[in-house]
Amino acid sequence: MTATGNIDVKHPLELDKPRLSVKKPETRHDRQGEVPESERIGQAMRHFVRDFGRTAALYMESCVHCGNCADACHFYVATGNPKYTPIWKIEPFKQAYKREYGPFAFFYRLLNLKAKVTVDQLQEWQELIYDSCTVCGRCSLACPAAIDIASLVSLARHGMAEAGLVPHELWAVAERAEREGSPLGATPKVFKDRLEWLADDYDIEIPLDKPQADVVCTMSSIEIMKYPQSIVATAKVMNHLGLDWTFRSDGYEATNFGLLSGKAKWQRDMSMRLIDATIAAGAKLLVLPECGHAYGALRWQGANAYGKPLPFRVQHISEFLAEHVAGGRLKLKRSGKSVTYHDPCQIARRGGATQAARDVLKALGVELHEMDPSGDTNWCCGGGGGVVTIHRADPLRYKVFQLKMQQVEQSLADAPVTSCSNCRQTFDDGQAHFHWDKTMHSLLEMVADNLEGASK
Amino acid sequence: MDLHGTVGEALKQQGISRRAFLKFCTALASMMALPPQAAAAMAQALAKARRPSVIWLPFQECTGCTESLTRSNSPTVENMIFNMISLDYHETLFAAAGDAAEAAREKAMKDNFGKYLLLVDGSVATGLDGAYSCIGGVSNVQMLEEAAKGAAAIVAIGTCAAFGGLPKASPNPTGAAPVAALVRDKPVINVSGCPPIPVVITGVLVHYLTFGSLPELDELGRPKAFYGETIHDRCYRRPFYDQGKFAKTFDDHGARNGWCLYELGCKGPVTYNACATLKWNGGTSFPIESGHGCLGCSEPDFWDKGGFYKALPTGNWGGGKTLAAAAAAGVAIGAAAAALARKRQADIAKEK
Amino acid sequence: MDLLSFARGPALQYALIVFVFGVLWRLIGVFLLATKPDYSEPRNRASWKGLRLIALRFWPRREFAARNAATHALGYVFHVGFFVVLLFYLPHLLFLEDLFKPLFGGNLVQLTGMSWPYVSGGVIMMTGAVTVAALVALLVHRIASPVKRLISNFDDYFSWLVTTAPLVTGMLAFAHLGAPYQTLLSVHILSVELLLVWFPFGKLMHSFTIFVVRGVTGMSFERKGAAL
Amino acid sequence: MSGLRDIGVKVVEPPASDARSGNAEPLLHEIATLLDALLAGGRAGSIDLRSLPLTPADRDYLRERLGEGEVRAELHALGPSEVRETAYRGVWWVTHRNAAGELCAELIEVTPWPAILQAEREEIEDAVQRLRAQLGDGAAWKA
Repeated sequence: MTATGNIDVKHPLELDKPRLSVKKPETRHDRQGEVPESERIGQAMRHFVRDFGRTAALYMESCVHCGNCADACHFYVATGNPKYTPIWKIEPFKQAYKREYGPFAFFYRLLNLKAKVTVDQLQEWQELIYDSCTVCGRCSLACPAAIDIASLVSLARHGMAEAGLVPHELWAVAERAEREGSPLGATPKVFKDRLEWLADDYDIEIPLDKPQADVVCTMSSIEIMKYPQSIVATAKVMNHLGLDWTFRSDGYEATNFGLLSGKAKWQRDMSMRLIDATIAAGAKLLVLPECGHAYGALRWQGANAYGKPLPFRVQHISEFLAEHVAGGRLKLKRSGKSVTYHDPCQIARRGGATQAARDVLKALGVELHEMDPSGDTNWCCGGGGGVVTIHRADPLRYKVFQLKMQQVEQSLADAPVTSCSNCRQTFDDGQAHFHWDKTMHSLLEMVADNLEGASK
Repeated sequence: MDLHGTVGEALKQQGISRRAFLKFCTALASMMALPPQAAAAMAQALAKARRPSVIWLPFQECTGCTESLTRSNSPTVENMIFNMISLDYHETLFAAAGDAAEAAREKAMKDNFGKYLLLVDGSVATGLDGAYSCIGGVSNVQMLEEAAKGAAAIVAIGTCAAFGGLPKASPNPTGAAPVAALVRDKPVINVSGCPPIPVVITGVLVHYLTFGSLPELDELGRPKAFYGETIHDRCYRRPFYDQGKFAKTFDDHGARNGWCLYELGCKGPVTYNACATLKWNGGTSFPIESGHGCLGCSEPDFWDKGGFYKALPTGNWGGGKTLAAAAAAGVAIGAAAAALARKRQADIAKEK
Repeated sequence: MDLLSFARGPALQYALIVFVFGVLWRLIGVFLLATKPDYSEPRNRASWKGLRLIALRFWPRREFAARNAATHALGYVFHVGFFVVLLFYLPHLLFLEDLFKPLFGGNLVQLTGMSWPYVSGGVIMMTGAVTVAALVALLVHRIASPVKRLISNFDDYFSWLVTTAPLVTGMLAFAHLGAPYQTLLSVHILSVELLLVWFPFGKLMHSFTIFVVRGVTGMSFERKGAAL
Repeated sequence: MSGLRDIGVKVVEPPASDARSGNAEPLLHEIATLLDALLAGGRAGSIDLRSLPLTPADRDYLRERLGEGEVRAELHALGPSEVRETAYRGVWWVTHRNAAGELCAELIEVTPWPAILQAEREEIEDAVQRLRAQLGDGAAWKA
């Protein structure tokens, strides 16, 4: 691992652009560590096999190569290039599965029916596994055999990460997050300073590190560094509801670049920070911020990292708001604006919380124009799964973003709203690139701006 | 009676008029599906043809074929043949017996060496080098070899002679073998069937006598004129097969209405013979018409094809036990493969 | 032992052995692999309701239906046609009945008293023709479509062959074209045996795994409340 | 001995066996062409009815259309045979039955005089010898 000192020199952050990431490198280092090729591939195979379970094996055995998943994937639909066919993205891993782990593995090795996977092959596939897959899961809905292709891509990333084959920028931010606690430089100290600055500026109380609290809130570094208003909005809503809540400097970063890069160990570390902090605060609820993969990482995989059921509930902010709206505790002024809602994939399609945001929007009394398609089969914004951090993927991402722009235009709504800061950042980058007149808004901020009645 | 004059003279001596003979040829031409004009040509050629000497060798046979050929109360077209040929040896039909019969046979074979027609009825017992079946101390195998040497052509009458028939059915204790298996250097016409249709035997002999050559044979050596098509193709119940109307049992509604007997084991589709067109007992009927499925008797090893009442498509694949064993083996190897994979996984996990 | 007796006898026996052995080997080899429990708090406790995905995924969602309507249509024409030919033609029924006799201990018709319906040979021939046409169209599509050509391998093309061969040879046998009936019937039975032998090692296994996978995915999605 | 009719099995002819199969009409045309051939080259022709798929209705239709002629001859050799001239000269309907009365051949012959009726030269030679012998005149007629 590179010495901490020169990490900032080697991978300087670029936080002044619409899209926060590491600066565009002159020469790309898409390969980590100086390890001989055989060792690198050995690591990949060992870790690929280690995490393999019965379900993934079943998926590897069931594909009939019908090609339906291609038509569901925005990368194929936007480019028409067959290499972006979702099931093709895991071809080397299916090859490895048959050789190393399947029921006929012995004979596949003996008769060499499937060639051994090579580093060059994985290197070539890096672009397919990372740049052109936001792990949005749309292909999984289109597959007639119901193979959850998205889960296989995440699994494939485990092998890639262990082989040290993560794209330059994604690796840099992931490594920074593991070491500093935040991928984009929002270290605990920076976080603490910002909270104090925001509390003064907006004359609002933002508790930090209360020894005991019912609710622990968290933030994504994109919000901390680019959309601080979301922090203020969270505070406003929590205080309005009169809840006993706090941020925790030992567990505030909701993003999980271990998950996005495929480094399983880091993913566990990042999740455990939030879990330990919440347990330390004795809270009964952990509220995840407006972030997509954070929800998947903690809501659905956090307990498995912890090894047993979590002693507290986990909610995405949109679920939290919807619950309080339904409970009548959260009254909102009717804003009447015409809006269209962009469903973050990890919350709606992958997370199952599609309805929450719509309940909140109904309470806000907005004129909702649904995009077509939307909800569980929405088109992905193209920036998720770490793709937005990779400069090499930009041309591809802009092509895919056009699908989204068309959808928003066709919805005839004034403004798009979403509940994921990474989508929001992707929209901002797209807006800047295409000089588009539509600006993405945050659901949380809309709620915070339209709170009804005095805060309790 | 001059045994070896022309066929015409023989007929005249027996008081058979030319008109009767022309009528016989017309009927035969129609049965052999030859063009009508061929009848006149046949009559002339046959009349002038030398009256062949015919030797009928009975080996392991049940005399069913002889019965089929000769049984008739009045002189019918079928058995006219006997007036045309000089049957020099037939164990059952001969008045003579013992040495006299054997002497007649040897004399005929010597006199007409190379010109007589050898008719074999029954399969040849090769077990215990022929000891299972002998005539006058001479084993079938030797007798066939000896007789075949001087034969112009050999006609194997019946499935036993043609393919081994019942004696050859497993376990084939006597080592029964078809004629064609033992006689390789002479043309053998297989007139299979158990028994074959009389007119088929007559047709083959007349064809040989008239044209002096073998009729066109299929790959099993059977004349195509009679064995060119399957019973199924010419069966009058075929429309019921095509409509999917099948009899389920021998006396159900379907059977009473003459529906197809496929489900009751009929082997019509895989049996080549002329029963459906020429029919039996002078055109009265044939097995299917009388309500029973075809047994496939003109096909080799028809006894060992899995049973007359077992429907054609059913395989005989040895029952469930072998499959149960295969299933157990599959589960075992599957479990082993999975265990191996889990062990590798555990080892890797321990490494970290 | 002529070809037909070989095809109906030992060849059928060994094909069935390889089939049963291979299928169980592969299924058990996958089912007994390690699996980790999911400790996350389920959104829906009754995850078994997710099993409805087994039926749901027979028909594409609205958003995906338009784009590969051809593949879906041809796929269904082939599958429905194939099973109609297999399960509604008397000789096939007699064959299957004899095949499953050891399993059910006797003739199904007598045991259950119900008799399975079947249609005439002519209808089966027409169905077979339509099925083969669909199969050929699917093969052309697999070669023509850039996506399918890229992801297709030997298994796809060979499995196509072993699926089409029984249909074609079966129709030839029925029409009694080109060779003596025994030969045609033997070739038909041998082509079915080729299918049985290849079945466990290729993609034909999807006829078993597809229901399991849909069930597994359905339950895990239902547990999360995610759309099926 | 009970007849076939008493057995429960009711043998059903395949459907549509009484209707006409439409094969009769073309035969009339063929007979016409055979007549032309006869007049032009003098070649006799004949049609074997048993080898054609004719239903009983076809036969009746054919018999009706061909009508009756002036000659009806009966032949007794190996069973009865019948030669009937149709309404069209040169067209004869010949039916052969064997000793058991079963139909073994049925033809339509197009010829001035059916061969079956003619006496063969050899048989005429025999006849003259036998006649002379009967008449006691020993001189046999020399060919």
